[in-house]
Amino acid sequence: MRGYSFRYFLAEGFKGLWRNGFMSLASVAVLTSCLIVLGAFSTLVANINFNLELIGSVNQIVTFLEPELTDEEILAIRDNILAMDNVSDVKYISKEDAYNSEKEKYSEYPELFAKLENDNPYNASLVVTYVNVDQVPTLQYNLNQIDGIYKISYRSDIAAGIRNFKNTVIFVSLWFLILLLLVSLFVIINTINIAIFSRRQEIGIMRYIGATNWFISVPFIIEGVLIGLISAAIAFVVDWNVYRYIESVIGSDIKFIMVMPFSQLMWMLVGSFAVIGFLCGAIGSLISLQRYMKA
Amino acid sequence: MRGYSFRYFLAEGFKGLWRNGFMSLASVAVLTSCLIVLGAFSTLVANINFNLELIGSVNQIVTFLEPELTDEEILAIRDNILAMDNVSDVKYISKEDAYNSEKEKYSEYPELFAKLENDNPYNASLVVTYVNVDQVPTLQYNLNQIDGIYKISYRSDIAAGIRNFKNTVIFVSLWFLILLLLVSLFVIINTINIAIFSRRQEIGIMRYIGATNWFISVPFIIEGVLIGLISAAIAFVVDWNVYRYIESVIGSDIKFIMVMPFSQLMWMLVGSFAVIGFLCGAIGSLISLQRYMKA
Amino acid sequence: MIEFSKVKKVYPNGTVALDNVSFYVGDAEFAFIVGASGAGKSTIAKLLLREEKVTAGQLVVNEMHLNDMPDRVVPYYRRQIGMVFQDFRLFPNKTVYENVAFAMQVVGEPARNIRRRVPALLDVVGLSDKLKRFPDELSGGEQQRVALARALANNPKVIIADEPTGNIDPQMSMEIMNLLVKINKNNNKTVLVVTHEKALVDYFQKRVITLSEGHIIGDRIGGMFE
Amino acid sequence: MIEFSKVKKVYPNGTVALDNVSFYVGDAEFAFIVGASGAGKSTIAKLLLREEKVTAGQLVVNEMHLNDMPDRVVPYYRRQIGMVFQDFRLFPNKTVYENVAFAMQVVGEPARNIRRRVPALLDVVGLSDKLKRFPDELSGGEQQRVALARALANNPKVIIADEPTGNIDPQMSMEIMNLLVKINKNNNKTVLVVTHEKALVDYFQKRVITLSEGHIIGDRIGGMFE
Ligand SMILES: Nc1ncnc2c1ncn2[C@@H]1O[C@H](COP(=O)(O)OP(=O)(O)OP(=O)(O)O)[C@@H](O)[C@H]1O
Ligand SMILES: Nc1ncnc2c1ncn2[C@@H]1O[C@H](COP(=O)(O)OP(=O)(O)OP(=O)(O)O)[C@@H](O)[C@H]1O
Ligand SMILES: [Mg+2]
Ligand SMILES: [Mg+2]
Repeated sequence: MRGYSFRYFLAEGFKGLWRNGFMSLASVAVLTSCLIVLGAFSTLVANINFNLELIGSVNQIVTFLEPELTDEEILAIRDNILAMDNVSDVKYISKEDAYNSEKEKYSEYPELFAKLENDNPYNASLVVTYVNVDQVPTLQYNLNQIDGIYKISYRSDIAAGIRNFKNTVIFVSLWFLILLLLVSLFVIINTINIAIFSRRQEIGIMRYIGATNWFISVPFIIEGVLIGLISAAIAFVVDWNVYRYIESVIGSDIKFIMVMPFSQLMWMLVGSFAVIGFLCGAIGSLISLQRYMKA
Repeated sequence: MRGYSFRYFLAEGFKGLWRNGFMSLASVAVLTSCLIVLGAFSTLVANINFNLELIGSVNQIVTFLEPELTDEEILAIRDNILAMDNVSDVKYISKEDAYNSEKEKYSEYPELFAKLENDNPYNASLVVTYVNVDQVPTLQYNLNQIDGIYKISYRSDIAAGIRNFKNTVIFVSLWFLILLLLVSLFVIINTINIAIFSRRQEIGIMRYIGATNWFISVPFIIEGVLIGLISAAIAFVVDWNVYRYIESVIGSDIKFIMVMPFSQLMWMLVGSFAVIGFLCGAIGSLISLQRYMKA
Repeated sequence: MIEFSKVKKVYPNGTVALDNVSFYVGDAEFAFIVGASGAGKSTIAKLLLREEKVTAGQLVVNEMHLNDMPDRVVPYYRRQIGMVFQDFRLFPNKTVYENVAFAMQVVGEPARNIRRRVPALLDVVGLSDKLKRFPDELSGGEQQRVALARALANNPKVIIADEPTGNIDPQMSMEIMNLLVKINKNNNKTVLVVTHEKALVDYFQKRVITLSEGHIIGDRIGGMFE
Repeated sequence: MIEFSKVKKVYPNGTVALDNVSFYVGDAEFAFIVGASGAGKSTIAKLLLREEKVTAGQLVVNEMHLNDMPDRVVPYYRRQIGMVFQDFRLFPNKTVYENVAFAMQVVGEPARNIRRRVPALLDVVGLSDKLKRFPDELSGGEQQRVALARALANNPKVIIADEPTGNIDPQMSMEIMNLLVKINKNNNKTVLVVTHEKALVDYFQKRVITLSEGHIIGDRIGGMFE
């Protein structure tokens, strides 16, 4: 083959984009819309997970210590626990701390605590903060092995409830994200399909004057890729600005929600938009062209 | 005008649908996809709200009673509270009940409760279950007015947290639903726009042989409506079956989530699908046709 | 009655397709329009259908001034004109029968009349065995004849045929031209035929309007192709 | 070299467009194909381009059997044929220049050659002032001439022109036909011209193959239109 140049194909791709203005616009509009929704939903899911992580990190196990332990022994146990897997923090609560905090909680019954003042029935405890709720049984077992700990208290019902809640939220949102992704891909490829369908005559003429399939296809695919990348860029800018706006609103109004900084999501968004835009454009064109590629 | 009949237009609409097979299919595919996502998400939102209502309904206010009240007086107070707005239930907890439940909770300190056995420091209380969290301040005020109640305890921080959480979830999901709806409408109308664009020559010829704008438009609009209704029907069947499947999975696996019975959502779905399908088809066609309707 | 007075037509890209064109064709008159490729013949047809608007000058058809005709009147005006387009303009999604029937449906003709007239018309142009075909299943000449049948469907007062025999063999061309002449004579219709077929023009000895580069350079009754 | 042996063509809807058609056109030969509308002339052209496949019989062009030609060879085969389609088939989204240039880009012609040859070709068909126009900004005859220029672009071994003068005035028609005759003589190309213009056929006194209802009913060298 003599003069086939990439420059020629690129020029043809751009020309096609420009001359089929309406169709290109329509395709970009659909692709952009789908990407905006996908981006919005995936940043939402990311934020939900982020906030759920925060909920998860308050989970704790309380270990009650034998009353006769010395300060050094307690410190040793503390170091021992800290060295375990899945433990992020260990906090010491002395007999007096425990008594005071209970007394505060039950301020309705001052007479009760007055009686106990000189005969503190509470035990010192170590509050163990764990990382991963799934590995709590192992941790419980390990804690039980330690001498000097006579009892561990773990509200496994609450923990299970939180875990169930988190799992359900993640499950539902991921499935919905997948549904959204599939539908978007379908809609996008369908749109490109329509755009190419509307040019089937053009493709037919090309074939009749002796153009090979790849020679016909390459400009269409480049056109598709351009549409994909343009859409990705627009969708990114839109999602970015919307995110920043929401961030500023939530940051000032709703105190108990943490919004992930956009910088943490940016590369995920840029990357997935670019990939989806590129692949949808290319693969959509390729699939749609197949039908017109019999000799 | 002599022989314009609705039958003619209906027949033309059906013919157009059939003869433009590819475009009709593509339009139905896009519309159906969008409706499926919309339906899935709105049933999801409905279920989230439903489950949040359930969370809301465990909120309670504890009112502590003066120790010297007789049983009749307590009953009178109880009836008094039950008659108030925003109260769904009032439960009586006697001194003994309170002591036993506390004793159980602090089974680590048996010696403590042994000492208290004959000198129960707890008070009897009435646990008031309210309906609407937003009207709790009024309820608190009213409860405070009652003679015989010496203290009311309301964890307003937790209640506020739950309320905030509910509001945020509803806020986010409604906004996302709106985004989804807008994008779907845009994509659907865009698709119909493309479908009609691909037939602009046909429209041009009609105009050149003296067809009036409405004569040209009516069959296209009927075609659009048919596409809308077909899509609505398909999307409904898909969402219905997926819902039933998820219902059966969640019903057996995840105990702490309530799935709304489909019958409660069905008419909302049928109605909104039919309306969206119909309007998108009709309005989409109408808008798209405008452009080709200069004489 | 068709009257061009000093008509000028400039296309958006700047091409001057017609310049200072004036001529008058009376009711029930028959005229050929001839001229080289690109002379402006189809432009005249497009102006008459109000597919295009004149840039300057006056164009009056049947007492109607096309220049300031309101858009909503245009469809009703177009129904008075039967047009054979140079590029046929058949509906690709309608059968031969439906293509012709549609023109009658447009004017609200009762279904009964349509069922009677369409097959008769298609018989005249020799296509009675191809009623159910779609345009892309027809030969070039067959498509052209469907276009002619459609133009005649509503008994229009004015018939404009742009190269109606461009894809048709000499014998059938003669038949078609005879048909148009007959319609002109017997039914008192105004007929304008754009053609480049010298033989036909010379044979019929009708009025011949000759265009060249957007100007009228000849207008002779009983004329010959020049 | 073109050889039809007992070729039959039945379209999917059952129309028998050609039946038992056999003829041979040698290298560097010139032939007219004439016949009534719907006789099967365009079908012959479509078979030669392998736009359609024969239903029965053999079709051989330049030693290649079209019946069992693999799909991937077809584009390369088509490049040897310069086709003027009856309905032009120009790219609506390409300018006149690009329409012709595209045919050369397809075969990988260097840009330099394209820039030289395309304007020259368009000059030959009298369109050198309309290079930047899109097809819908051209008159019917102008479109037809673009189609001709494109068919000639790659110096094909075989030129098939389906009604190349259907929309063109007599003088320009004569020029075009002279051009085809010249290409046939000087460059030793095989040329097939489908036409219904009796005057041209009679004037050139070339071989005339006459079709009627899918059959060959005449094949005479130095023939006249019948
Ligand atoms: N839509 C358009 N935009 C720009 N220029 C046009 C347009 N249509 C026609 N022209 C130009 O106007 C001139 C007259 O065109 P017209 O179609 O009237 O010619 P014609 O006499 O019908 O020719 P032919 O016999 O080839 O059909 C030509 O030079 C043509 O290139
Ligand atoms: N795609 C098709 N499907 C079905 N029938 C067809 C198709 N194309 C052509 N025909 C039929 O085949 C016959 C021959 O058609 P063809 O186009 O070869 O005629 P032609 O000789 O070129 O006529 P013309 O001079 O009118 O162009 C005609 O009867 C036509 O109706
Ligand atoms: Mg013309
Ligand atoms: Mg033909």
